[in-house]
Amino acid sequence: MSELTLQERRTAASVRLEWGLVALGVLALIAAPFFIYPIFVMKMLCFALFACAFNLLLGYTGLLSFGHATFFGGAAYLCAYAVKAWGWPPEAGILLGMGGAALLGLVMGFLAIRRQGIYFAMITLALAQMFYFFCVQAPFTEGEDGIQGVPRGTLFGIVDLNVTMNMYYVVLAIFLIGVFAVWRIVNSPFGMILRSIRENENRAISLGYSVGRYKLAAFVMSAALAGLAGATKAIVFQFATLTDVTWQMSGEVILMNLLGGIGTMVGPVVGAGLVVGLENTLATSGFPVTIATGLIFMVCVLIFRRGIVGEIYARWLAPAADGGDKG
Amino acid sequence: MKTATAAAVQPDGDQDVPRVVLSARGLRRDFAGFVAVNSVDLDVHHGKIHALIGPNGAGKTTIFNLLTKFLQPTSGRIELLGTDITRTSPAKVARMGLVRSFQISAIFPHLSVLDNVRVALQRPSGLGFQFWRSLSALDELTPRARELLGIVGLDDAANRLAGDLSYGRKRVLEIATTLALDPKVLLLDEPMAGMGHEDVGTISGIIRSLARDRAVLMVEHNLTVVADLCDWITVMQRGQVLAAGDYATVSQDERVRIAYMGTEHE
Amino acid sequence: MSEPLLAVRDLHAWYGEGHALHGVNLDVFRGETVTLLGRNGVGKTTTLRAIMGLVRKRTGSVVFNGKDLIGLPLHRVAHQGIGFVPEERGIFATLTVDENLILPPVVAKGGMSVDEIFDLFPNLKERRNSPGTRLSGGEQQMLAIARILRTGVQMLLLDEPTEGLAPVIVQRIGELLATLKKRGMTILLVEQNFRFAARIADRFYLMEHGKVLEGFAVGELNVHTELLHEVLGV
Amino acid sequence: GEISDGKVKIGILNDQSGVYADFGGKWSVEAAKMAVEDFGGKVQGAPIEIISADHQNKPDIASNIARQWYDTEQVDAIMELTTSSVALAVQGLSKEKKKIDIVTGAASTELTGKQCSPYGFHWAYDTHSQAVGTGGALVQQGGDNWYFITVDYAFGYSLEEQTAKLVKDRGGKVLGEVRYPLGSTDYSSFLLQAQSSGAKVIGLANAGLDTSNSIKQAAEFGIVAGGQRLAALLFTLAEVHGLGLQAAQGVVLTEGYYWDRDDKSRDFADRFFKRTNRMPNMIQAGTYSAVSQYLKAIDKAGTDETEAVAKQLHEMPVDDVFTANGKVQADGSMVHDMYLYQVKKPEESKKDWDYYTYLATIPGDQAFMKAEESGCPLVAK
Amino acid sequence: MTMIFGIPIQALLGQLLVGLINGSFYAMLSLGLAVIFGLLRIINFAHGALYMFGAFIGYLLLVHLGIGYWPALVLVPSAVGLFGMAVERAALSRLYRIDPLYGLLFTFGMALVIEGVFRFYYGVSGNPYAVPALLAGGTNLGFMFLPNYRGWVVLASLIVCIGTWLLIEKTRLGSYLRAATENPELVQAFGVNVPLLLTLTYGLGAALAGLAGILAAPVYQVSPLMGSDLIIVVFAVVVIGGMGSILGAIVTGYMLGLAEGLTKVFYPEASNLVVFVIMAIVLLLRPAGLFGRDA
Ligand SMILES: Nc1ncnc2c1ncn2[C@@H]1O[C@H](COP(=O)(O)OP(=O)(O)OP(=O)(O)O)[C@@H](O)[C@H]1O
Ligand SMILES: Nc1ncnc2c1ncn2[C@@H]1O[C@H](COP(=O)(O)OP(=O)(O)OP(=O)(O)O)[C@@H](O)[C@H]1O
Ligand SMILES: [Mg+2]
Ligand SMILES: [Mg+2]
Repeated sequence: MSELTLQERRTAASVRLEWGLVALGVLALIAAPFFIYPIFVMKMLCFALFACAFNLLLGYTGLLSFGHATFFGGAAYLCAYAVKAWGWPPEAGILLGMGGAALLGLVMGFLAIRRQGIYFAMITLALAQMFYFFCVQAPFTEGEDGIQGVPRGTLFGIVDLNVTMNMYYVVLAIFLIGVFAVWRIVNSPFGMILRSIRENENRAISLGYSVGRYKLAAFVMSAALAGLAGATKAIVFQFATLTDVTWQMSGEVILMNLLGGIGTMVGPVVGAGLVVGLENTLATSGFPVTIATGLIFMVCVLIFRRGIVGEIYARWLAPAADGGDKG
Repeated sequence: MKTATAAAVQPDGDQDVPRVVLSARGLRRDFAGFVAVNSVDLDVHHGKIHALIGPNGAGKTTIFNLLTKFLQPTSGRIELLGTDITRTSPAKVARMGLVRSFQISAIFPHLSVLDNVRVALQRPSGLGFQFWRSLSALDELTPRARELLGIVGLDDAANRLAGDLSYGRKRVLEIATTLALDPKVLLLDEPMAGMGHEDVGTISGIIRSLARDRAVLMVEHNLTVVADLCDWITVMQRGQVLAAGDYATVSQDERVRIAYMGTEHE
Repeated sequence: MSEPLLAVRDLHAWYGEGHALHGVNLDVFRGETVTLLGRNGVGKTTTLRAIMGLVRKRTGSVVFNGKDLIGLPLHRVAHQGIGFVPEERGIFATLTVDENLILPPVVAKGGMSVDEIFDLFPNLKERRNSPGTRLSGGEQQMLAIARILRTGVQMLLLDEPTEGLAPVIVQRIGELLATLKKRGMTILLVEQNFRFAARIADRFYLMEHGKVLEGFAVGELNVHTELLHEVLGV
Repeated sequence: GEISDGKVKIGILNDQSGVYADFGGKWSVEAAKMAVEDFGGKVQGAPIEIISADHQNKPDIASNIARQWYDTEQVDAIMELTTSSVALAVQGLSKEKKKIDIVTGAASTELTGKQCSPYGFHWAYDTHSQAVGTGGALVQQGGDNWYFITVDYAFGYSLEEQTAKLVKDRGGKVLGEVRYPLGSTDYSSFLLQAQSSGAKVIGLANAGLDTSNSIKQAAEFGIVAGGQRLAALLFTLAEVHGLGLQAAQGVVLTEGYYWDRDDKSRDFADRFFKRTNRMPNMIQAGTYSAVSQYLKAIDKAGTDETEAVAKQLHEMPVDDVFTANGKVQADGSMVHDMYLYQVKKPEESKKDWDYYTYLATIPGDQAFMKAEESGCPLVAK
Repeated sequence: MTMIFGIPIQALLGQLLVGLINGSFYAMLSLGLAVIFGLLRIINFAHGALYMFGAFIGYLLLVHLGIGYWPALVLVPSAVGLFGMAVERAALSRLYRIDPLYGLLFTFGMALVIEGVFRFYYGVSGNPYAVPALLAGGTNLGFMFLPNYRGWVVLASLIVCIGTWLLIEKTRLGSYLRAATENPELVQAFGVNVPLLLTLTYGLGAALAGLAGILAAPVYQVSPLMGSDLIIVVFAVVVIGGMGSILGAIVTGYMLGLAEGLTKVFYPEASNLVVFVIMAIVLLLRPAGLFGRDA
């Protein structure tokens, strides 16, 4: 590498540590199902992928979508329906979910992209609420009950997903591929343009970039990856429900990002793990879930403002951590 | 009428027939009942530096916005290199070679200085949408970026965050970014504002050399610079063209003196 | 004229970790117009901002009218009688020109009335109901100065007030500053336009690398041409 | 031994923080613990343990918890299961995992219908019993034309549908219905529509806070004073208590249990009150009954093995504080008498929690669907 | 009888009136939210919780101290306002300089905690709060029976909304606040005590929520859940009205009540959706909302 930009130097300073941690993380995930309840880890992985997909948009493009549940839940419904009603194999179901999410993303993005900031968020929210309404009313979603008992099937006709460990490693693979995709997109020439649009949109236009198209492309990519996460979740839990298309779900993924650290690669994963873990532990603890969650958010905002990972970056890894305090 | 003179009075014995690269006819823009620009005709020639001056609020920036399509004209017609761009998107116009700088400096504050320039180089190189390649794909742009930074004297700051530069150096950076696009027509909105004397000299030099094979339209209040640099001057007042000509002509114009230059300027 | 109205001693300021001022010392006496000169990025703006308290991280002393401003909450500073016109003008987009104009609270008697101000800047009067940031760059600069004139402060901190202004307006502002000076206003000016500064200033401070390099009166200009040339390129 | 993992572990899974948290909530957990204590804390020599979780009314959360309980916590049976979507999801899972579930908190007849399970039981009430109870009784009393205010999801529909069918079967008429989204807070618009329909009875096909708010606002708009009757199709003591007699007076409702019914029920209620400071409703008492019966079944079967226990549950009669003459049908439905009550006027109430006037008993075989009609594939034709 | 779309006009009038009553709550709540957002750039997700808090304080005052509705009308907003000010001082004031998202997250957490605590102690089925004797009963308007209390709600909310609007738009205070949202440091450098101003503003917004809460207590069950779903609707109202536009929030609040009222007649299933449909349409056509000045 002949020239190091500032960004790259920052990374260079911590790159070995970071890669080391990532490798450690992957190893931990490979070993995890032997120590932790695998279904729980799979849930974390699905949400972590969802959070990463969202981060692609918020952290690296500066677009705050308040409607991402549409893609997550929409893909889950599509996949669950295709697999259950039409007897599609799981891989086809997941791809369909992902494609459907991308399509929904295209429509929502197309409408929302002309607006900025909070207005962008609000249009996505409004459209997501309409999609929610559709899901409540449409017969195929089976209303409150959701699509239950989705068969896991056999992947490519060989891997029996009913075996928990098989399912686990498939989910892990999907997760890793998804996260790699986000990483690649962010650290690509395209990602560079996204970043500059986030920084100064007018300037990017005057440099000749059709900003709308870049944003839309990022939006669709993020939607597709969110869909991948949602469809996978539907297969894992054999379930697609309204929960996944509510605005609270859109909110939850924002929280995961904020907790973990916006604009960092690992942050959303940590955030998702934390939120999911918390929900799980507290559900059976007798302590009111909401109070604990609320307190954690408050404390995080006051103390770990950049999110947990963002804060670690900022304090120990680099003075000029990117993105932690802006959105 | 003014344009006719413009063509006729082209100075110097340039071999080239002076080529109009950007022209506007009957340009008008209203803001909620207020007419900011009113029936303005303008021709910008290849190889020339054209100044747009006038008192504050005369509509200069608005004209820039209209020409670069950041604003839609209420009426009128704009042509760039013989193509009608009256209804074209700003990004498209930029790709066609009409690039502007902003009055308030426009950079990407959280990118490094080098990356600021590379982002600009990225577009013509077609690397914009490549989301599957690694960032090192951009390394091929680095030498050119360095070169451009060298031209404006920012090579020592290549790795600093652009946002940490002082105001003046930010403007210089903006010019470097603009250069990266190798534009055919360059619109500069007060490029010297907020700059020290030495920098003014540097920038003047850069602009002069740039104008050799492209057209430059600039807004500038520093009359010394205008006198020194510009081949042709359009003076605006209250949205309209008040006078046009070379510096000598314009500066003798009584109306211009009253409306703009003041009494002190010789 | 024994006690300076504003005395800055060993003023240091930081942006995050970046050390921007390295011990600035300067005095401004009552009724005087003093100009800070220096190339881009030497810390002129920072000096003004640090005096006002807009740069949080600062050490040293800033004594105004016998009172140390360091340690005073930001909103108390103006009430000591200092007005600030920032480089980026700070016009409020959500306020109309009128509202922008009457925004800063009057801190003492003796300020100009709105009518007087409109006489001085007829452009503003014409656009008084537009949102502030819809004004052209130059109009915004006028508004930024105009609104401070209402407040009755004894001292003005002006950061590049002529930047981006048409020569007629620059001339007008020159006259305005002269008028203010006659009325006894004390002015600390940051200016790139040396010719403009030379015409109205009583004294100069030349800054470099976050420090004051040299101070001299207008009469000593010719003595320092060498230095000015070297540092500023004039 | 005979008892898997050396202990019997029962999971109480319900809403402990959401709209139905008073319906069963943590008080159901308390009732389950009472059942265990009353049983002596041990069955077949093995300790009995109760664990509980809050499913927040989300079927996916519920099925995750249930799965985790079955997979890693050695839970033998899951009970309560407020909200139909949750109950259906968990029952599906339990069937797959061959585990017993006893639903006391959900209403859907699907549980013992198309989606019935050989190991699934439906205890306290269902939409059918509510429809027959409240709907049937009111038609009999001359309330022969109805207007429904229905919450817009499966539970609301089936409650409305079954009641409407009954009303029509018995010669009544349905003048109209309005379906509103779950969680609405203002019902005045719907109440006005119901009012102007001129119907004699306004049927509230909803539950929980929704019902409370509709009743409260009906009082405000003078609906009952204007001569119309309010039939709350699913309303229990807990909500009446929350609403207060002032607003709730006159409402007709059906419950499978009322604390002041007989000595047995009063005795249980008193003990329950000492622990929780409130009287149990049919969900909580039903949970007590379900846990007790399950333990008895294990005791009788001599093992906690699912098939064996399910067989006992199907065979054993139910006779406890909840009901004296319950029996379990092949579809898993526990058939028992239901009671029609009217909420007292404030001045009629003699003591705390004295809320109901008894109107009628609906015999079990009328209140609940016959196994053959249920559509449950397990029922041999 | 005259009919519109198959509905007698009288009935429709009744429905519109009922819509207007709901609109009163929307208006008051969105007003508070708009004040807070417009001036502090904080999306106060705790607004619904503060509203619930207000209703609960009213209820607790009645039950434990025997303090009735009329004194509560003053005490409750003051208490919620003070609580808001304390929160602003202790926490929110540290969040102004950063992305509004953090304010949102914090207030969201706060809402969860407030709601959670009340849920924990009071359950969810709610507690009754009687209509004050003075306003009990109703008036027959010919086309409908209007509970007197609801008439009072409309009146009270109109007074409060107009009063607040005048305070903010027509006084110097308003321009301070608006300027302070753009560039708080500069306003402070002009000599305005911005931190105090912001504290008071949040207090005012919270007090408005509390007031709406006590006004709502006799209408709805006083339940910990009463505010939780409201926030998103009220926020949509603010956006439709134009963020930061006080007038916009008020007018849109009433309008939404009406629109919702009509939906409840013609397509009741969608009555929760209508606000989002309106929001999407408005934002696509008028990016800055109905009353917003475009950025
Ligand atoms: N978006 C807008 N809405 C309303 N009025 C506007 C808008 N943009 C510009 N104006 C008005 O149009 C006039 C021309 O403004 P413009 O910015 O073009 O002036 P200018 O010649 O560039 O002045 P300066 O030299 O001070 O920058 C000004 O009076 C300004 O207030
Ligand atoms: N907000 C900031 N954050 C970090 N560094 C800053 C910031 N503002 C200024 N600096 C740095 O502080 C130094 C002094 O800047 P300052 O703006 O005071 O210079 P100046 O003399 O006013 O220059 P100019 O004439 O360009 O306005 C510069 O090196 C600049 O890069
Ligand atoms: Mg301009
Ligand atoms: Mg400066």
